[in-house]
Amino acid sequence: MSMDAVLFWFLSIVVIGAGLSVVLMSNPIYSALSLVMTMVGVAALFATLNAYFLAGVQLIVYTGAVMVLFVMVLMLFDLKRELQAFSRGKITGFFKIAGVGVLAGLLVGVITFTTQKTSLIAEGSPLAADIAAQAASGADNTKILSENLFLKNILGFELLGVLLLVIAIGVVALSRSKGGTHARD
Amino acid sequence: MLETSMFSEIGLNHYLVLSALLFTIGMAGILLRRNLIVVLMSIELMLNAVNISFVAFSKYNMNSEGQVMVFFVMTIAAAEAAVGLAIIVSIFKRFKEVNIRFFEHLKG
Amino acid sequence: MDHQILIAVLLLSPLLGFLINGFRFRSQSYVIAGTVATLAVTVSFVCSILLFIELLALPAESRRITAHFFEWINLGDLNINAAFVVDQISSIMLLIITGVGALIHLFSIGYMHHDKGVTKYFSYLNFFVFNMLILVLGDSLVTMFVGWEGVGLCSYLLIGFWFSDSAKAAAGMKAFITNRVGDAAFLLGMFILFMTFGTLNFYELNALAPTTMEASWLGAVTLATLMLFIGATGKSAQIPLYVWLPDAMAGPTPVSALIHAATMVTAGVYMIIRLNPMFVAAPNTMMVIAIVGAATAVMAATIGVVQNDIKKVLAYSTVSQLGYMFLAVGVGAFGAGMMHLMTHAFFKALMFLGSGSVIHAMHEEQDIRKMGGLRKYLPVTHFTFILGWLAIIGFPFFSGFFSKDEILWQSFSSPRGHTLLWVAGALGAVLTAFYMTRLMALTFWGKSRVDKNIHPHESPWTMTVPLIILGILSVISGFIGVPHAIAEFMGHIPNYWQQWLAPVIRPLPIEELQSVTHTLSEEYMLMGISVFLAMCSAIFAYVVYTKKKHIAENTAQSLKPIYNLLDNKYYVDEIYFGAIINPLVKQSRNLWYYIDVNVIDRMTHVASDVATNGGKLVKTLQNGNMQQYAMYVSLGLIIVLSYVLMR
Amino acid sequence: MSSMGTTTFEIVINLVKTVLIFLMMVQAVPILVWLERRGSGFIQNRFGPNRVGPLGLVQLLADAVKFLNKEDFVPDKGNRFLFYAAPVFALIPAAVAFMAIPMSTPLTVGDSTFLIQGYEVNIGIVFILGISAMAVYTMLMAGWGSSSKFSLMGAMRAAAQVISYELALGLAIVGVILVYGTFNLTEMIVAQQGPLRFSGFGFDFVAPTAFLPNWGIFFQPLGAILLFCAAFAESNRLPFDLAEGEAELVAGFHTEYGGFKMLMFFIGEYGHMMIAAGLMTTFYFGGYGIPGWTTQEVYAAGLSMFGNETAASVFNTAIHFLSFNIKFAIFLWIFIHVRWTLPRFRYDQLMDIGWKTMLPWALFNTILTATVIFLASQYIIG
Repeated sequence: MSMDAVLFWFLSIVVIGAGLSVVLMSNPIYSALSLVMTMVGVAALFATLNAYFLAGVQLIVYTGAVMVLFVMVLMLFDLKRELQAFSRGKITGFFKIAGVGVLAGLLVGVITFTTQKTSLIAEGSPLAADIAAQAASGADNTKILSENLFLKNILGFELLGVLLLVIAIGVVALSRSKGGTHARD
Repeated sequence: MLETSMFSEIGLNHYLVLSALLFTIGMAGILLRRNLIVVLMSIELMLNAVNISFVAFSKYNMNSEGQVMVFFVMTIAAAEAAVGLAIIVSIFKRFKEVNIRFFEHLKG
Repeated sequence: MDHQILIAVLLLSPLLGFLINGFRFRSQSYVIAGTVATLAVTVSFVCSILLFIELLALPAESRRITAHFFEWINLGDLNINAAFVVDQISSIMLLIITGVGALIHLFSIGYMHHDKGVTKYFSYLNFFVFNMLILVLGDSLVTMFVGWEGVGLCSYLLIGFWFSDSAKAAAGMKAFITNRVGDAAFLLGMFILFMTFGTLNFYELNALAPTTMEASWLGAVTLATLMLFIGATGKSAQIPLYVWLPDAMAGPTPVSALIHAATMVTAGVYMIIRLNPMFVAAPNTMMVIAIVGAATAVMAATIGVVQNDIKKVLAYSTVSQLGYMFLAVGVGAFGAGMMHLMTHAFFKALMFLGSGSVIHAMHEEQDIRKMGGLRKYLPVTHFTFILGWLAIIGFPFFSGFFSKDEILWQSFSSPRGHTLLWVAGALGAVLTAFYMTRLMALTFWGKSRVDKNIHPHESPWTMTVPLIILGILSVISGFIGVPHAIAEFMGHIPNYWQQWLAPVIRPLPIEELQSVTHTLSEEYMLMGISVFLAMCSAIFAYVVYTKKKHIAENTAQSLKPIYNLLDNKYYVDEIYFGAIINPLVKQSRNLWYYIDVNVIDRMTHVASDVATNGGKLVKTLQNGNMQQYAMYVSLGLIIVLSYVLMR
Repeated sequence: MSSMGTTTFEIVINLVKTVLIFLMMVQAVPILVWLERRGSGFIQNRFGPNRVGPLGLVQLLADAVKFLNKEDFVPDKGNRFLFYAAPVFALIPAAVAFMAIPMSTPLTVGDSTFLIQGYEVNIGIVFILGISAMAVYTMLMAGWGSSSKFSLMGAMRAAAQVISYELALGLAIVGVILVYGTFNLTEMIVAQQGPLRFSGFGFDFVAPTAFLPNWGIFFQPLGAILLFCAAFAESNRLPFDLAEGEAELVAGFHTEYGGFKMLMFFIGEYGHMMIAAGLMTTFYFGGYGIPGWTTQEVYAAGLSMFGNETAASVFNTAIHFLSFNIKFAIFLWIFIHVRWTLPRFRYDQLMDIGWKTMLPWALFNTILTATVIFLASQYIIG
């Protein structure tokens, strides 16, 4: 087993385990902390895929900002362990769990099945050699990413900026209103 | 019979399957949990799962579009979390609880 | 690069003025608004002069400055650039638009200072200048059409500037809708030209214009030029689409001067001169243009005789003078048409501004029956108005004399002219002399009939200075294009005008020119006749309306039917209403009732009922439980994935 | 992960090195605490600890023993797991981030090359930012786990403060990234070697004296000030120690902590201080570089002195390690000096400074830097 494989299996166990505990923990605080764990794991997975910059951004944006927000809100609400963490209804519950199971099976099946039939890149093509070379070198592709982002997808990037501005204003407006349209006091 | 190469050689499929499993875990969270914040967190989980597959495709197709997409997804996820949490805070102010059943007031 | 910047400044300076005033449109400071707007147009005027000087420096054949800014439309064969051209024709228009425009902006400062929407007014005015410049400078029909529509919009906005008065708002709408009819034809003409020649660029079109004359009425060139001409009748107020222009006098008087006398209404003439090789190739169209022009000239003049509103008289006079221009281009005298365009811009702008000064002095009174004897109250206005009057009635050696005489002579002598056209033109000149003298007599001369409560006063310098400048121009501007008959005994003054325009005007075919011969003596004779008749008519009008008013009243009484016909403007509006608009409205109403209500609405109602009932059915699915929604989504995903796997 | 080496020798050395750097960071804390106490005594015209050992140096050892022997206290209603986990997690981000800072030139022994840093990360800055962003969780975990109003309030304040100032910090760093065109800390340090040199707009100005180094502070003065201020807030030190208010209030998120767990929080906090000092050194003051001599020149001098490549490399590394540590110590001293000089901000003032003063200035700095760099590369004057 190569180093990469060890790393992958370790990280996938961490990620899946943490992901499961997000869903299964009855205390939301633990869920949130597990989600942080998942995200750190995903960042590490990005690093194994040579996306170092994205790994850093994942750390800064998700664990550094988004999840802090979640944790702070949870702590402000002072929620304790929930007595009824999962939704009621035995039949629907069964269907939901069954549905999710089937979905997981189908997804895995489709992935393994279809990509076995048609490989994404033809074996022995120059591109495949390139990929092998790049994967071996572990070269940093931040520069390529930035060129793509700022030249090809500049419009999307700018629009995201606008979106963030709108969101910032909207969130301030939302959280300042006392209970919105349902205000009692 | 299991081939050992499945464990020792990591390819695109491994990442995709991992992504799919994480995605379904997030899906289960949305379907089953009653706490709104946990539901929101499950959505983040699903977005992360999708991000994994984007980056994996990006690596194995030698195409940086996937990473750009991840960048966009992250931004939108941050925005979505902000708005979602603001709504949840509003709901908490009103009901002193963040149960998903309070959204049933929005039925048609 | 140099030219490009110059042309960019020329174009953008009014736009900047529009934006500045447009963003602070609530302001009531007429000084700031007026200064900004006037400065903007003055900058453009300076640029125009610089460009004109640069053109002068170029050799006569290549006098053309092009500024290509960017590619605007590129669809298959259609390639339209945002490119602007200054050449012999457009440079003259530039000078007129920006020069007269600047003067009128200056005048407006004094005229509009009491108005609450003064900033808005100036922003519209600047926007108009910007659009007019695009119209004039555009290097293709499409670019021109942008300006064409833009000036139409500004015209609408400014006619209905005092929109709280519903009659004035209606006048604006009338102008807009009438122009729409012409614009539709203009577009059709554009399409035909593009189908035939595959380009809409003026220079390419002119180069491609056939040199053989097209005899058929249904040839592509004839049809296209006819359509373009209909477009021109809309913008330039010719029969049958002239009805909007008299109503357009509802706008502020400087607007009438700028848009409805000096610049916008001449756009049709300008367009025809721009495309002159194309029109030359279609003799039938030329004939139509000449006849329509002559008929308009006479008809508008007859209506003008009986009008009592000072601005209405000038409006009909404008329609009549535009008729002269079309008469000129119709007989192939493009240079003469252009010349008259320019002189008319000067003296008609002068007279409109003068009338504005009068109206300002009379506190918004426009009825000339309630004026009279204003000479002593408004000396400057009176004096400058006299200059304009002399110019328009064609008093010898005033600007209008040269241009009008040239047109009359060409309408007689040109191979495409006719004696009847000359007769119509001369009749128009006589009538013009009559009603303009009547206007002068009733307004300035004779006994004062002014209301006791009104104390007329001379206008401020911002209003008189433009009057003086335009007065001077009305007197001298004719000398740049002295017809050769007059030049003969004035010491062989060269005809600068014809020399300037010669490279861009396509002469009539040589065989046509050789088919007619005229002598100089004929020209003298005709000139003498028309001038003599016009002077007689002027003197007659002077006598009638200052000394012997009973003659006018008696004549009106004895010729009651004709007087009523004229007073009601030949019932053209009524005919249009009866023959076109009312039936259209009635049929539309029928269509609405039978087709729309019973068929189309019913269809939509059925559709909406289906949607409503279906929605009620599906409503139960939307029970507000988010997790069930998510369940539906995952079910859908399962189905799709199963399909993928089974495939 | 190839940075861990290929041969057994390299792997062992690298592992030992990593542990050593971690220990160095942890061991610097007692010295810093001693320095802080002696320094404050010096500033306030008193002695400070001077009884145990020479100059009171052994005082800290005594303190450590005291901490270890304290009662292991857990609040009654607290969350046991989070309460214990928080101090442990406090150490991790600080240590991990600190290890990414290069402290000297690589050491070459035979065929093997050892970096004098925990590991080299290509996206150094982003990595450090990302890792130190995780420090917020320790505060939140501690505050929440204590199940005490004061702790929770302190944690919230601290977290809000850290998040707010992270923006200004990140934006200040963007200017640095623009100037050097890289994320890699080592490449930045290499770029700061040699005499001061401005090039662009068609000019190429080189400082007449080699002692005026090509340091980032000359290119990013505003960025340096902003980063330094934000670093104070990030490490919750005076004048930004609102969360703790240790001079007159209860001590923020670690109110309920005592003994060794408390000490671990302190180590984490000093770790942040060290990261800030290390980043300041690396970004703006040439890292381990010595003004006037490039690394090659020092190496050549070592070679002529010892005549042995390994010895020269060791000499080179040692000299530069010293250089780094001198700069590093100066910044740490500034941290300490500021703490005993400036009073504390009010909470609203703190937020105002973060959002309304530092963020706009950082944005301005970023835009200005980007504009100047673009213009300098596009246009030639004269």
